[in-house]
Amino acid sequence: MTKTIVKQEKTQIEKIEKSSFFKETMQRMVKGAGAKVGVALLAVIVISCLLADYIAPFSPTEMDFTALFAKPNARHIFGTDGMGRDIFSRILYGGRYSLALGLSASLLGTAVGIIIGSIAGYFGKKVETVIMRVMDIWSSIPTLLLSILIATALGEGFFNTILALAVGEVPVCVRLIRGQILKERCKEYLEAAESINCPKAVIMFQHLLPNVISPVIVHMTMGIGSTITMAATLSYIGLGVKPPTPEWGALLSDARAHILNYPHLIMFPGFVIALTVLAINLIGDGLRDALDPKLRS
Amino acid sequence: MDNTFLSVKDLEVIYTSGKKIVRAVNGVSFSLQRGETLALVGETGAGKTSIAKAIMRILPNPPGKIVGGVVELEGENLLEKSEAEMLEIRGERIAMIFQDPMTALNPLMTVGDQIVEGLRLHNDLTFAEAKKRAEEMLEQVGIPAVRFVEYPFEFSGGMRQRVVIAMALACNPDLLLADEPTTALDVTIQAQVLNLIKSLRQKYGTSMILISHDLGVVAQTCDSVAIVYAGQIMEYGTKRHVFKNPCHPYTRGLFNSLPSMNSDSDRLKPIEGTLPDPTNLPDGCPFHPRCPRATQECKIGVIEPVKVEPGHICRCIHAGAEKSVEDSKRIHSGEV
Amino acid sequence: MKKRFVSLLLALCLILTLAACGGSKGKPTGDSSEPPANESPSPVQEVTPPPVDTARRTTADTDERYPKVVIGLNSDPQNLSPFDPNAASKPYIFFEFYECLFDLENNEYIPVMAESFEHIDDLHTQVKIYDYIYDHAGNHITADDVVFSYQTLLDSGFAIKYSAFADIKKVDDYTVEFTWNYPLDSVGVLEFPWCRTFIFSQKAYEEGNFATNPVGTGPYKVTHFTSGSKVVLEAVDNYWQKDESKISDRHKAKVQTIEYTINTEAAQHVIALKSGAIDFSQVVPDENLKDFEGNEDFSIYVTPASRTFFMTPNVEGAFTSDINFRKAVFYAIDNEALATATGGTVAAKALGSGFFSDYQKSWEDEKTYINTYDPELAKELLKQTSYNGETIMILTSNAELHKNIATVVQNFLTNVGINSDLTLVEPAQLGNYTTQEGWDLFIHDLGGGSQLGAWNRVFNRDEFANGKAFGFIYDDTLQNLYKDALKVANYGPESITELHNYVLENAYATTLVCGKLNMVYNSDIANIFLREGAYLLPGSCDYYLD
Amino acid sequence: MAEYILKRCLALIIIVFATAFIIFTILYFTPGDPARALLGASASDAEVAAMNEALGVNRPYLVQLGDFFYDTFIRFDFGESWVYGRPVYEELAARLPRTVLIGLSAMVLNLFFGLLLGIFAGTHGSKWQDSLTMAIAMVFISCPDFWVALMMIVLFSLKLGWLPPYGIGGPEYYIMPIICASLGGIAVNARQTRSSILEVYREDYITTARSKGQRESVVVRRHMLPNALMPIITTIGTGFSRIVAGSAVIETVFSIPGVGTYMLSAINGRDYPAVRASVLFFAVFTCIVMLVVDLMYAFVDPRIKAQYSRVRRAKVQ
Repeated sequence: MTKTIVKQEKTQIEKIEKSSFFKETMQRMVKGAGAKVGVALLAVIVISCLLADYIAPFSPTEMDFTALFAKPNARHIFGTDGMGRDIFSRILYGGRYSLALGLSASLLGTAVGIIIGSIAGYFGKKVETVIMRVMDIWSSIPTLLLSILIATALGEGFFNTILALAVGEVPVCVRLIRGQILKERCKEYLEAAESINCPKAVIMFQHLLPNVISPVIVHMTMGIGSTITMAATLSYIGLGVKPPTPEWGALLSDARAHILNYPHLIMFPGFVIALTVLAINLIGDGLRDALDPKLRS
Repeated sequence: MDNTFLSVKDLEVIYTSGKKIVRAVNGVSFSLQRGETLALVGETGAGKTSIAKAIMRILPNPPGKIVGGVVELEGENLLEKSEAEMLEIRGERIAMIFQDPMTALNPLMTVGDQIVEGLRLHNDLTFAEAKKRAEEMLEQVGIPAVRFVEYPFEFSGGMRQRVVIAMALACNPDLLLADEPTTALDVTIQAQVLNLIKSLRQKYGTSMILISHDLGVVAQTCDSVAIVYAGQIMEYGTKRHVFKNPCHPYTRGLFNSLPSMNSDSDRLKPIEGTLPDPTNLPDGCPFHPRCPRATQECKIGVIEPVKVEPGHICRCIHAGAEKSVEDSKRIHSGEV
Repeated sequence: MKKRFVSLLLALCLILTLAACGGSKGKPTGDSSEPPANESPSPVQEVTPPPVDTARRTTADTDERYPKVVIGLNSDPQNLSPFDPNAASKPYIFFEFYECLFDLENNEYIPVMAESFEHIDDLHTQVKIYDYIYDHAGNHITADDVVFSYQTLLDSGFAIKYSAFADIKKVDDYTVEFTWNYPLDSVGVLEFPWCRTFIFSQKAYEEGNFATNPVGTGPYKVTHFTSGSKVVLEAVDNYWQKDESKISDRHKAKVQTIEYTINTEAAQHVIALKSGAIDFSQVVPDENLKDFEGNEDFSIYVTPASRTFFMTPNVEGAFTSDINFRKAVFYAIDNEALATATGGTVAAKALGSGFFSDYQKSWEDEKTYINTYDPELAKELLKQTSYNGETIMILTSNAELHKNIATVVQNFLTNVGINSDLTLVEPAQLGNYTTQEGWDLFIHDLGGGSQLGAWNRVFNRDEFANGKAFGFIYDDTLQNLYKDALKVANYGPESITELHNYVLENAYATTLVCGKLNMVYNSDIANIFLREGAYLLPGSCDYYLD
Repeated sequence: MAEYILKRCLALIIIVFATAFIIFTILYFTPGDPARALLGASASDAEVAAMNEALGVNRPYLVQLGDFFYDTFIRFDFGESWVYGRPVYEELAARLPRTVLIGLSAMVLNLFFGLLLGIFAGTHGSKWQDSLTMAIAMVFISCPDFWVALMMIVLFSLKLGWLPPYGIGGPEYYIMPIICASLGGIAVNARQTRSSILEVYREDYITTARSKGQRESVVVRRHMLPNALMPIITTIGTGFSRIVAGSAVIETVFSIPGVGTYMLSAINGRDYPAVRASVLFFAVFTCIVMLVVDLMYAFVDPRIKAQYSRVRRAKVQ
C-alpha cells in the first residue's frame, strides 16, 4: 500500500516539472485578450518586416523620379516620398532597424542592469551603497541628453545608436532588480543555498534571479516600446541612424517638412510605430498579469 | 423555534470568472439561537467563508453573487434589504473577524481611528466620546489604552487580532462571524484569543458563527456544529451528536485524519482524492467520488438530509442505523 | 474578456482616427488642384515678383512709414555682438542696425560711414569718415572708435579673411590709415575688412553687453531680443546721415517696427504665413508654393541663391585619382532630377550659380559633365578605370539638404554600377574634414560675395593647413590661374572662364544644385529689396500704405 | 527627518561633483572643436586653429579640468557661452522659467489626469470603463510626442486657428506644448495607478472596512486611495525625468527657447561652458525633485515617519 502512494506522488511531481516556468507563463499569458491581440499584431509586423525582400514591391532606396510625393495609389500603397521612394517598402525594411534597435537596446540595457542590480542587491552594504549612488548620478543626467552626448561622441551608426539608447535603461533596471532582491534576501532558501556553500555566482543567477526576473521582463517589454519612440526622437533631432537606412524615426523626421501637403508621408510611419508600440505594450501587460504571483494562485 | 435568532434557508452563492461559474454555496440551511455558537467546519475551499460573507452581503460583487435562498435575522430577510439598510446592520448587528491579522488592518490609519470609525458610524458620538469608548474596548481586549495612537505595524500578530476583535465588538453586535480567527496565530496566543472571545460573548450575549477547519478549536468553543463540504452541509447537530456519533462518511474521515492520543497507529489516514471541481460538481452526493461506502444511489439525484436523531441530521443515504459507533472505531484502529 | 477585446479594437481605430485627422486635415485649405497621382510636381525654377501697382500709394512716395512687418527666420542669431556677420541668421538682421565703413556692391566699395578714401601707396590707404556720426545712444563716433572696433574684432578671433589687413591707426579725429600686408591687387580682398567689420562706439561697447542689446549706428535699433524666439527692431528717428542724397537704398527705414520670429520647421512657416502670424518667409517648401498661387493676400518671389552645392573628388583617392573615374562619376549624375528630388534647389548648369555677377552665362552653352547626364558614357569611362565594384565613401553633413542630396547622388552612382557608402558628420564640423584622409567624394555648399570669392575655399590652397587645395589638389597652374583671376588688373570674364575651363578639363570638381530662395510674403509689401541678392532688408522694401 | 534630509543633501553634492566630472570628460573626448563650429565652414584652418588656442581648448586635460572645477564650484562662475556671448547663468535664468513652467505644469497634468483616469479604471475593474481608459492610455504611450505635436499644430493652429503655431508670448502659446509634454506621462501614470488600485482592492482591510458598515465611497477615499497612491509617488520622480528628456523635442517643434533647445544647440555648437552648465542644472534640478518626492513619500508613509518620531518620542518618555 505504501509503495503505491510513493509512486503516485512521484508522477505528480514529474508532471509539475514538465510544464516549466516559461511554458506555463506563455499559456497563461495568451489567455488574456489583450495579449492575444498584441502577439498577433506584433507577429504580423515582425514577419512582414523580415520577409520584406519578398513582400516589398520596391527596394527601399529605388528612386522613381516620375512619381515624387505620389499620394497612396495602386502602384504605391502608401505613396512615395520626396525622392520617389516607395513608403510601404521603406516601412517594411525600416521595421528591421527599428525593431532591432528597440529590442537590442532594451536587452542590452536590461542585461547590464540585471548584472549590476543583482551584484548590488546580493552583496549589500558598501557595494550596494556605492552602486546605488552611481545609479543616482547616472539617472540624474536626463536620458535624452545622455543619448545625444553618446551619439555625438561616438558618431552616427547603428551600434552607436543602440549604445546611446541602452544607456538610459540601465539605472531604472538596476533599481528595480535591487528592490526585488531586498524582498527576496530575507527568504530562507538563500540561507539554505549558502549553507551548502554553493558559489556566490550560482546563488545569484540560479536561485535569486528566477524569482526576481518577472517584473524586470515586464519592464523590459514596456521599455522596448519607449526605446523605439526614443530612436525616432533621436533621428528627429538628426542623431539617429545614418541615411539611407529607412529607420522609422528617420522616415518621420524626413516627412515633417511636408506634413501640410503630403500628410501621408508622416501618417503611415507614425501609425505603424504606434501600432508596434501598442502591440508590445499589450504583450507587456499580458506578461505582467501572467507573471504576477498573486494571480498565479 | 421561538427565539431563533438567525435562520438560513437554501442559501446559494456563485462566483463567475470568465465563462466558468463556480458554485460555492449550494443550498445551505441552518438556524442559530440567540447566544448560541455554531461552527462551520470543512476543508479550505468548501465555501465556509462565502456563507459568512453572503450573510453580511459583502461578497466582492464583480465575481460573487447570491442567487438563491433566504437569510432571516430576527425575522427580517437580509437579502431583500437595500444597500442603505445593510449599512446600518453591518457592524451594528452583525460583525466579522478575519483570518490574517497582518493584513486585516489599514496600515496607514492608527489603530484607535479604525475602531472609532466603526463606533461613529453607528452611534452619533463626538470624537472624544468615541475615543473613550474605543479605549475601553482596547483595555477589554488586553491592550493598554495609551497605544490608541499607534499604527498596526507596531503590533504583533496576536495583538492585532485583539484589535480586530475590539473593532468588531465595539458596537456590541448581536451576531459575530469569526472567519478562522486563530489560524494565523501560534498555539499559545490562540488559546488567549479564544478565551477572550468566549468571555466577551458571555458578557454581551453575542451569538457567533465560527468558521474553522480545526476540530480542536471547534470542540472548545462551539455549541452546535455543521460539517460543510462542496458548498453543502453534510451533517448538522449539537457538538455532542457530531463528535460522539459522526454518521456521515466525510465527518468520519475528518475525525480519522486526527492523530488520536490512545491508538498507536503510526500513519494518519487522509481522505483520498481532492475536493470536487466547483465548476462542475458531481451529480448526487458531492462526496461520492471519495466515499469508501459510495453506492450507485449516491451518484444520482438529490440527497435529502436524513434525521438521524432529534436535532442531528445527515445528508447521506447510508446514514441509517447499520453503521454504528463500533464500526467507526474499527475504521479508526486501521484494520480495514 | 470579450469587452477587453472590443476596447482594444477601439484603441486601434483611435490611433487610426488620430492619424487620419492629422492626414485629412493636412489637405491645404485652398482649392489648389491636386497634382494627378503619378505626375511628379514640376520643380519651380524662377518666379518673378508681381510688378508694383503704381495706382496705390507706397512708402516710396512719402516719408510715412509702414507700421509693422513680421519676418520668419529658420535659425537663431543667438548672439548680437558685432562679430562673425555671416553665421546663422545674423546676415539677415545685423545690416539693419550695424553699419560698416563701406558697402559691397558688385565688387565695388560704396561709402557709408566713410566719406572718402585715398590710396597713399601700395601698402597704405587713408579713410576719412563723416564728422557727424552718432550711434543710437547718442555717442559721437570718431576715429578712435573706428580703431577700437577693428582692435576688438581682431582680439575676439572672429577676424576671418583678414589676410591683407596689417594694422590700423588714427591720423586725426575723423581719418584712419590702414596698412596692408601686400598690394591690394586682387578682387574683393577688402570685402571683410571694409564691408563686414561693424563700427561702434567704445564707450557703448565697454558699458553694455552687445550680445543682447547692441548699440549700432544703422537706421534701426534693437528694442527686444529673446534668443531662440524673437528679435524686434524699431526705426531710429534721428538717423545720423541727414543728407538724403547720401543715404543709399540699403540704409532706409520704411517700416516702423520689424519683428523677426524664429522657427526651424519649414511646415511651421507655412502655417504661420497662412494664419497671418508672419508676413514673410523664404524657406517655404516647393510643394507649398502652389498653396499661395492665385491668392491675392500673398505674393511669391523665387530666385536662385548664392549657395552652390559642390562635389569635390579626392585626387589622391584610390579610384578618384583616375580622371576617367572622376568623369564617370560626374556624368552619372542628373542635376535636373537631383533638384526636383531634393526640392528647394535649382539644377546647376556650370561651376557656380547664376546669382553672382561674375558668373558667365556662356559657361552653360558648352556640353560639360555638369549640364549633361550620360549614364552610358559614364559606364564606358568606368570600364577604362581599374574600378570593379569596390565601395567608395561619400562624406557630407547630416543637415537636411546635404543628407538628401548625398542620398540621391548615391542612388545615381549605384545605377551606373559604382557602390558607395555615406558618412555624415555634424554640419558645424564639416569644415574640419576637408584636410582629413579617408573620403573619396565630398559634398559641401559654398556661398560668398562673388563667384571668384566662392571658389576661394575650393581652389586656393593657401586656405588649407596641408597646403593643398580642396580635394588634396597640388597643381601650380590651378593656383596661378586662381591668383591671376583675382588680380584687379585682369579681373574679368576671360580670366575667370580660363580658370573655369581648366577645372573642368581636369575634372577637379563638379556642381550639383544651387540653393533657391522660395519667398512668400504678404501682398502689402510692394517690392522686395535683397542685400547682395540674398538677404532681405525689410527697412529698404516698399509697402502699400492705403 | 532632519538628518535624513542632511544625508540626502550630502549625497546631492557628491552627485553634482560626479556629474560635472563625467560631462567634462565626455565633452573633452568628443570629436570636433568649438572654433570650427563658431567660425563656420568658410574660415581657413589657420584662423580656426587660432580661435581654438584663444578658447583654451588645446590645454592639457587636467589643467582644463582644474580650471573648470575651480570656476564652477569655488567662484560659482559658469563662464561665458562662446556661442551666445553672455554669461551662461544669465541665459539659463532667462530660459529656466519656460522649461520649468512646461515641465511642472505637465507634471501636474500628469498627476491629476493620470490619477483620475487610473482611479476611474481601477475602481471599475474589468468593466468596459477599465478597458476603454487603458486603451486610450495605450494609444498615447505608443505615439511619438513630436508626431502628436505636429498633428495638434495642424489641427489647432492651421485648421481651427485657435492657438498660435509656435513661439512664446501669452498663456495661449503654452497650451499645446504643455499638453504634448504631459500626454505620455498621463498614460503611464494612469496605468500604474490602475494596477496599484486593483492590487489594493483585493486587500483584507478593505473587506474589514466594508464589514464595519462603511459606505463604498468612503472606503475608496479613506482606505483604498492612500494605500494605492503610495507607490505612485515614487513614479512622479521618473515621470519628471521623462518630461525633462522630452523638453528638448517639444521646445524644438514649438520653438520655445527653453533649456532643452539651449542644450541641443550648445552640444551642436560645441559650446562647452553652456553644455556643462545646462547639464549641471538638469542634474541638480532632477536630484532636488527626487529628494522632494522621497520626502513626500516619507511624510505620507507612517512607517518611515514613525522611525524618526519614535527616536524623538523615546527621548521624551
